Amino acid sequence: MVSTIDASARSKALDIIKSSMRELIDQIERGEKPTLVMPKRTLTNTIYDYKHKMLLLGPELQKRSFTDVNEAKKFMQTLLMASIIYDALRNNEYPTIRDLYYRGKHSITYKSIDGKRVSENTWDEQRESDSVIRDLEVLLSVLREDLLILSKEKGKVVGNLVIRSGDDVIDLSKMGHGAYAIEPTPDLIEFVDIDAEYILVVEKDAVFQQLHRYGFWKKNKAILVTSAGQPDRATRRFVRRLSEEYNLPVYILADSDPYGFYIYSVFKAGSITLSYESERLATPTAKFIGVMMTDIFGDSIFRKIIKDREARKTLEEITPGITDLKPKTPYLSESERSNFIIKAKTRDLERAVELIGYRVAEVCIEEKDAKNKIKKKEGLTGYPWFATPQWVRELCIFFNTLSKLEIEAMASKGLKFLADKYIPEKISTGDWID
Amino acid sequence: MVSTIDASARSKALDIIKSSMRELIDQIERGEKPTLVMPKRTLTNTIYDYKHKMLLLGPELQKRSFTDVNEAKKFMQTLLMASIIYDALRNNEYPTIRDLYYRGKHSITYKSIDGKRVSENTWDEQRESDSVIRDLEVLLSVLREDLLILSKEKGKVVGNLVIRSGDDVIDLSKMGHGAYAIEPTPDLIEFVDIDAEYILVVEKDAVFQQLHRYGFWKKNKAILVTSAGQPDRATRRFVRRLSEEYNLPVYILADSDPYGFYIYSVFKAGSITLSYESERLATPTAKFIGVMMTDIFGDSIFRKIIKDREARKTLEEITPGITDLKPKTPYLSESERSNFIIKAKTRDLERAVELIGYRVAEVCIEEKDAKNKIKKKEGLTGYPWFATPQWVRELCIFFNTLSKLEIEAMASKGLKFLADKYIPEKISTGDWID
Amino acid sequence: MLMNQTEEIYRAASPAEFFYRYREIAGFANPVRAMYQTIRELVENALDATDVHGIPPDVKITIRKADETQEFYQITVEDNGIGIPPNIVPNAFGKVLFSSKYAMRQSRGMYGLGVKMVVLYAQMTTGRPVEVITSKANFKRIYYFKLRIDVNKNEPVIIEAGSWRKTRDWHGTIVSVTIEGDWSRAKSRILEYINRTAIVLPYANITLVTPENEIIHYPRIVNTLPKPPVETNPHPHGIDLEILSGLAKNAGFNTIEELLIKSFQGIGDVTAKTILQNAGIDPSKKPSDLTNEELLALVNAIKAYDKFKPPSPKSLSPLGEEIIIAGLKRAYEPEFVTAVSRKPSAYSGHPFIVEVGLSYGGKTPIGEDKPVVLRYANKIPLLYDEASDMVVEVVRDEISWDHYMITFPAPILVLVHVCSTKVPFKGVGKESIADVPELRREVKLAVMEAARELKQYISKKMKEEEAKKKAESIAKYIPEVARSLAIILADESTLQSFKDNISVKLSHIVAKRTGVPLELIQSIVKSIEAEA
Amino acid sequence: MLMNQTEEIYRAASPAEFFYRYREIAGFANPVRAMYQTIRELVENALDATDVHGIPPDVKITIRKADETQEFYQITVEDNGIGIPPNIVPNAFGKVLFSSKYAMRQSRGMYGLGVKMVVLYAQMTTGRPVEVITSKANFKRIYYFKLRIDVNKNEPVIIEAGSWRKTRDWHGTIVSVTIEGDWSRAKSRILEYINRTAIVLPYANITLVTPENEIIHYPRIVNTLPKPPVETNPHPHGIDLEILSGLAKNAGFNTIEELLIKSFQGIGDVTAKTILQNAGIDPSKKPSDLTNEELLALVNAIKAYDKFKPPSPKSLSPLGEEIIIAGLKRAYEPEFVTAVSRKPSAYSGHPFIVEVGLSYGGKTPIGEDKPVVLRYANKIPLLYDEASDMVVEVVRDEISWDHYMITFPAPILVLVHVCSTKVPFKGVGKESIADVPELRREVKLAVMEAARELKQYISKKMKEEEAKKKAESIAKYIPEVARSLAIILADESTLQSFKDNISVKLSHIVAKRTGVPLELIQSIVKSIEAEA
Repeated sequence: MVSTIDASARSKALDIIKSSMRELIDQIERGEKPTLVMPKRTLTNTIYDYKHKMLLLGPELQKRSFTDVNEAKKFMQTLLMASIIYDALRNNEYPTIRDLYYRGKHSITYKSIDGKRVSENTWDEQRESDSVIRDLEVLLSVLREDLLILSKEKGKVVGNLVIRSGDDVIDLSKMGHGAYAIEPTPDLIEFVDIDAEYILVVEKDAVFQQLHRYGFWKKNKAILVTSAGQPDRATRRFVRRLSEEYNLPVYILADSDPYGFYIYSVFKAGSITLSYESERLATPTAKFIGVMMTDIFGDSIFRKIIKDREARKTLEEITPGITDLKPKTPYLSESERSNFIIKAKTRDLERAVELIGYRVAEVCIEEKDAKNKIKKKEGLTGYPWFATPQWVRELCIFFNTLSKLEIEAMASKGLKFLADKYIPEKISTGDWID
Repeated sequence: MVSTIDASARSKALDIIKSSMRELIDQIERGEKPTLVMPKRTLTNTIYDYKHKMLLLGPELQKRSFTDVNEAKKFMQTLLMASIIYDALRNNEYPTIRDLYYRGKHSITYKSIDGKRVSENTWDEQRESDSVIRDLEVLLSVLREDLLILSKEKGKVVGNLVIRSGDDVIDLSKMGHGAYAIEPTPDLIEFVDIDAEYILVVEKDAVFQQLHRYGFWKKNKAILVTSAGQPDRATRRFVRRLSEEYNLPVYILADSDPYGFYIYSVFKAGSITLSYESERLATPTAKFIGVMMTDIFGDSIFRKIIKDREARKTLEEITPGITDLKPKTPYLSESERSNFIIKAKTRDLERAVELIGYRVAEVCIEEKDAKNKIKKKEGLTGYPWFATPQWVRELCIFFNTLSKLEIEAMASKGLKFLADKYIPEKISTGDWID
Repeated sequence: MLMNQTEEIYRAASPAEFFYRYREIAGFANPVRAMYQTIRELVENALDATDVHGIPPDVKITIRKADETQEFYQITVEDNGIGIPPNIVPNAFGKVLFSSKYAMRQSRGMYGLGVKMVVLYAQMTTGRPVEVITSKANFKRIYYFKLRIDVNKNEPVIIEAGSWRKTRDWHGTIVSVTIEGDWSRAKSRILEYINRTAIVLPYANITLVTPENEIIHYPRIVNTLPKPPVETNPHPHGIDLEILSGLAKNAGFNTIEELLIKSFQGIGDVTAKTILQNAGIDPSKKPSDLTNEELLALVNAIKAYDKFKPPSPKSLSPLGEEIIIAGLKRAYEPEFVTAVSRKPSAYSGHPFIVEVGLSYGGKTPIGEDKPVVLRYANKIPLLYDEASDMVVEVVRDEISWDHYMITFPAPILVLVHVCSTKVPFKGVGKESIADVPELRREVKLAVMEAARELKQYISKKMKEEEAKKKAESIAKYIPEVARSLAIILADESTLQSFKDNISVKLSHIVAKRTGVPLELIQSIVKSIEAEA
Repeated sequence: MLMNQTEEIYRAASPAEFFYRYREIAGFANPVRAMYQTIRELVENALDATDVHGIPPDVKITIRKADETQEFYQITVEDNGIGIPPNIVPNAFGKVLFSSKYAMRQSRGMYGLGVKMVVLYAQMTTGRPVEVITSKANFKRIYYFKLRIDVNKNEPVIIEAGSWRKTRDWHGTIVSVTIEGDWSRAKSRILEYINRTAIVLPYANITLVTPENEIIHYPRIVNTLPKPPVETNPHPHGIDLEILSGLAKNAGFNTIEELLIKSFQGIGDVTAKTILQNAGIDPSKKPSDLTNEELLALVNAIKAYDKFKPPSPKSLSPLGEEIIIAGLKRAYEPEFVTAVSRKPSAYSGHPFIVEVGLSYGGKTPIGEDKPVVLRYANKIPLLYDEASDMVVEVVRDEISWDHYMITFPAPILVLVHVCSTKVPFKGVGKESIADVPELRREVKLAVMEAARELKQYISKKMKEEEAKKKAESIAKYIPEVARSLAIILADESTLQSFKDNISVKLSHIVAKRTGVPLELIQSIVKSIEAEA
């Protein structure tokens, strides 16, 4: 019943675990303290490779010894998790991280030195078991999918693309009004045939449905993907493989707000705290096509701000070239703006500062209240891949207007506008951010 | 580019709107107050049809006159929404309810009697525009999908089933490790060929992935569907159509908690406040296969409770037959229970009372705190389709133990256990609740 | 047993010495408080010398810096009151516990202590004596004194005294003292005190000259005075054993029956006999022959007797509704104002009257979640301990202001005046009124009565608004409805005319149905700019 | 002008009459409060007659219902103090403001008022006179009085008096009054007062007999007494113009220099001359010849002079650390107790001493988020107005208790005793201590000193625990680690032996690395029941 490709993935994973654990046994046999050595998963050991536009783990190592009081429990948990995963692999199972949490959760009962019977759980919350899964990923240098750990999967795709998955060959241009739901282990997919010029990733499922129904991908020779919100791992890996193996440009279409920008960022570079997975999940060539703040407001606000010498100087320090940006005219009229715009919330502000750093906020925010709200974020410098003149302009306009806009608001100008004008025009004129 | 089936749906919808609005014009021409007459969407006008096991709107009508101060705004909103939908249909668009919210949102500015210029929005929140969409559905006797309104769609399906969607024919047994994502307008799907004995609906996407990967549907001749949480309209309509047109039994597999029971309830009968859509979206024959409280605890707790004469009498009043239930032994051991069980929260308790009524809670809860928490729910009588001996037993055990369990906990006994023992055994022995 | 006994030396302190030691009892704890208290004592004496005697008060307060380096201030208060006989002046200013205020009638201040504490505080801080100039209406001369207090003896020491012929028809008193004070910190308190005093005394001319030579003037705006209080006998329910024993020993009545009839309100022959019979005492017995047990029985019999008339309100001097309204009008120029003066009532043998003023709108201060409350006891403003005051509690917690159509924040202020021969204060500070049920009830009824009048006013105003609003709330949607119908049912070419036609017809329908003139509806429809 | 002038009638009230009118000043506002206050006044007099004079107090309080129908209570307080000379007794109990407590030394109560208010309250409510039995140590006879107060004259009225020969070696005073009270509502207050008093007086025998005939007894557990206070001259910084004027006029010194040297602490020849020079006054001038301006200049010169020694603490009587510790031990049987008696300090010319006791664990009451605070001023417990007390503020807000390793809720109590010739109270109620910076500082330092000792105790106790816990926290995971490795690396058949082998080896490694005996680790490993 099980596909042949799964079987070979399984035996590879078993070997990797076994050989890693054998090292521990050797230490114990020699009377040494047993120690797990793995790359450090900390922020300070995360490096952005500007050339490949990629987050990588640095050279620092973490040593986790069983005899270290502060590490003993984590050590136990790591080994417990390794044994559960090993067991699942051997039994032809496909656990989720939630399954693994349950499988490993049990209580250890012992008689304490003060005579009381004490009971303690191996772990109490999934947060703990998830953390040791990540440790095992870096310890073993694999992704969880390589260990046949499945997860909830929201990504969908349609387009002129034929793939082999499991033992089937599937034509993704023949999905009717529906779509193909991507499998949780996209590394096991084989691309058979493709006829496309670019990949359009749409943040929102409902917008994906409309473009699909409208025939957008047929007309534009595009592969249409939706992440249905915050992208999961499989969708990210699928987009990465497809773009890399066929050298296709990837355009991200999301809401015009820091959360939309963040989704773009996840596709492009991944999470700064999970850099080890970004190496394989991120698509460094992904481009943000919209909705841009400049699509809403144009660039007059920004041009006014950088008339101030001090402001210009500060922004130039972050990234040179802000004065050389091409001018932009907005797609929305004044009254459309006033109907569609939503006021930014504190969380939006905080996320924006996280992306671009506090200094841009300081230069561009006019409203006192908003400024006070993010005062504590002082010192944040933003993500390296956002330090570009275009992103500085986008976020500066955001900080200044404290406004955001949903992609649906663009669609409400008419699906024709979105599908036949907005997207194609922006792609053809190169009006996107890299 | 657009499928032929969409085109015909469109022209039908345009006609319906036009003829409804023409009635208003007639009233105005006659100098009468313009009035919309539609079935009342209130709880008191919702009837549960015990024979067909279905929620229906009763005979009461709501009259919405433009000259009624309390209704004037709603009247305006209803007409505004009708005009927007009409416009979208004419322009070959597929709006979402969010789109419609944006399209209709604008301000009405007028000079008030006290001389001030006042500005008011047609609507401020999507709650308002959603409400008039529902009004239009009952006014026009259609579902929103008939008006080509799309929505976010999470449902997936695999199995021995061939369908025609749009202009394509798709074999859902050839999806590899992935799955087919159901379209938002399932009434436009045509079932071409099917070879299955039942439909298994899995609440959680990750469990769906595991069963799919494990080959469950091949082995058991099942159509495997997931709603990925709270089911959306399309998934419900898809399951309903499939079961109805091929007379296939539908089994729902969900968490063992009031939320899981509620998801079952949504599939089976729909929402009591949206009964007008249930007529077409609900699957009255759907059966709850698990995870049952009795799968976890067996039935000894319940048998002990109904030893008390008063308790037995109260429960018999709700539904006769509670003493004739077949005995049940649990699938979990004592220690498995203690590791997997989660303590119920107040929200769970409240939802359980909503489903089965306060009297069951009163009889079965032992913990004082919990009893006090739901005191204010006194008077709730529960949903008619839960008034069965089996459900009384399930919820009684829930109230007594105040415990819940995720389906993942069952899976953590091994995928084999779940796929090869638990589900098949329960289906073959009829160990489900209708 | 270890012992180290020392001999004790005993002596009696004079009242002056005692209060000098415990001056904080009378509010002279520090320069800020003392300055405020000095103004109060002198102003209240000035008022008691005027309005109590039917004279519309003219009071002038002058504060000036009296030393270049030290914080010494000369405070002078001048009134047009009845004046003080020259033979009384030395004791009135120089003997602690000497007073005219022990009579059974409503008056301001604490008896026998006020101005003497000012004199003591002055001589303790600056050493300067008090100066008094006074004359009565029928006197030919004006008298002048400069005096201090001998603390050990509690006797006045006259430093200077004199007199001169009156050249104009003047009567009144001018008192001047020099104390150590702290004007910068006491200023706001003092100004508030004067302001609040002026609110209930619109029949007074009050002038304050500050050390910066600012002149704050509240001119007289009414010419009627509150009825002055009249001295009365005590009510029997206000009695205790000590009072009765004192009367029995010293008052010189022949029989106990006579004593009861002549010493108390509302006891006649019959009542006296009944009470004495209840107490088992022979009515003809000589008062001084009564044993302690008999006196106690008599007190109990009086307390148990429930048929006395309520205490006489003659001893009270309420402000009256006119005066309260005049005061509030001047202070806040309100949109609406009313006042309620309740009938007299009593608690434990003490008569009292509750008066309430209510000011709404105009320059009335904004109450954030409840009305602003101004409290007065016997015409004196209470400025502190607001949180624990029964009156404030009633206004804030017992009145459902929303029933009276008030939505907070609102410009609403409630003035409450309690007058009584014995105002029940909470604590020694005399800044808040205690929770006496009889009083609480009266306050509540008075406030409710005033609030009802306010409600009538607001209610009428609102109904007129509503009718128009109703028509407006339908008419404003006409263009939108017409446009929507046009989009669905008209062609591109006929869209505008279709829409206009529907719009006109709807306007007629709405006018007919709501009974509002068509013009009003059309003017709203015309004003609409629906942004598509 | 409308005029209706009435003549004023003036008279001087006696101090007795004044305080009878304003009895709430002294705490006699209602039967509950009055009953509590009566106990306090009598007990505090009893204590001032004993420990102040080096006599270990034996105090017995008896309360009994004195009437079947009315709420009358006879309260009797007996002490073994120095007694009162018979010629003094009438005034001491029957003349308001007559007192032995005007001397410059620490004592309890408000001078000249306390017991007289009790007598006044008794005669006003029950009419019963006060009864006094007293004798001094060297007397041959015991004297007996029954008396009341003539309120108008402020004079004692002796109703009965007598004496008898002593048959045993007794000295002391027994005071008995009958008042209207409210035992059921006053009881808890009174018991708390006695309990708190006993805590700081472990050298006293205190017995209370309640109306229900319950006997509450605090026996003497220490035999040393606090050093009694000694009367001293006032400190120059405590002066004001009135005091100096009084001395200049009446004290009979020949020169102002002599006056300064003999009337004040710490002024010698040199200092006196310097001050007089600063004030521009001839040292040989006769005091009574000084003008008001000169006196004022002298006061200012004294206040400006900053080289005086601090005020003499001789007039103070602190409890001492031993007594505080003894009292807390008896009350709470604590796990840890300490006390701190600070060195004398001063504010505005008044000497003071701060003492702190700290009780932890045992039966110490639980402080929810801060320690429980017991406040004392001159050995009197302060029971009310806790929220506004500076001492409570310091203990609750200024001390970071977590720095002293206290995690709340915790059984911790802080006792603070302030003694001074003038305790700075907040308000007239004398129930809370005001915020004087010098005092605040001392309280903080004292509490911190005590808290430091507590911290040392807790810290030592904790370290011993930690070492063992550390080893345990590793060993408990050995079986789980061994099992996990076995699952991955062993076959089905060798699983158990593989696991056991790893388990033994890990136990050795852990023992070696943590330096804890192998047996302890193995016992933990053995006790594990890991549920798979």
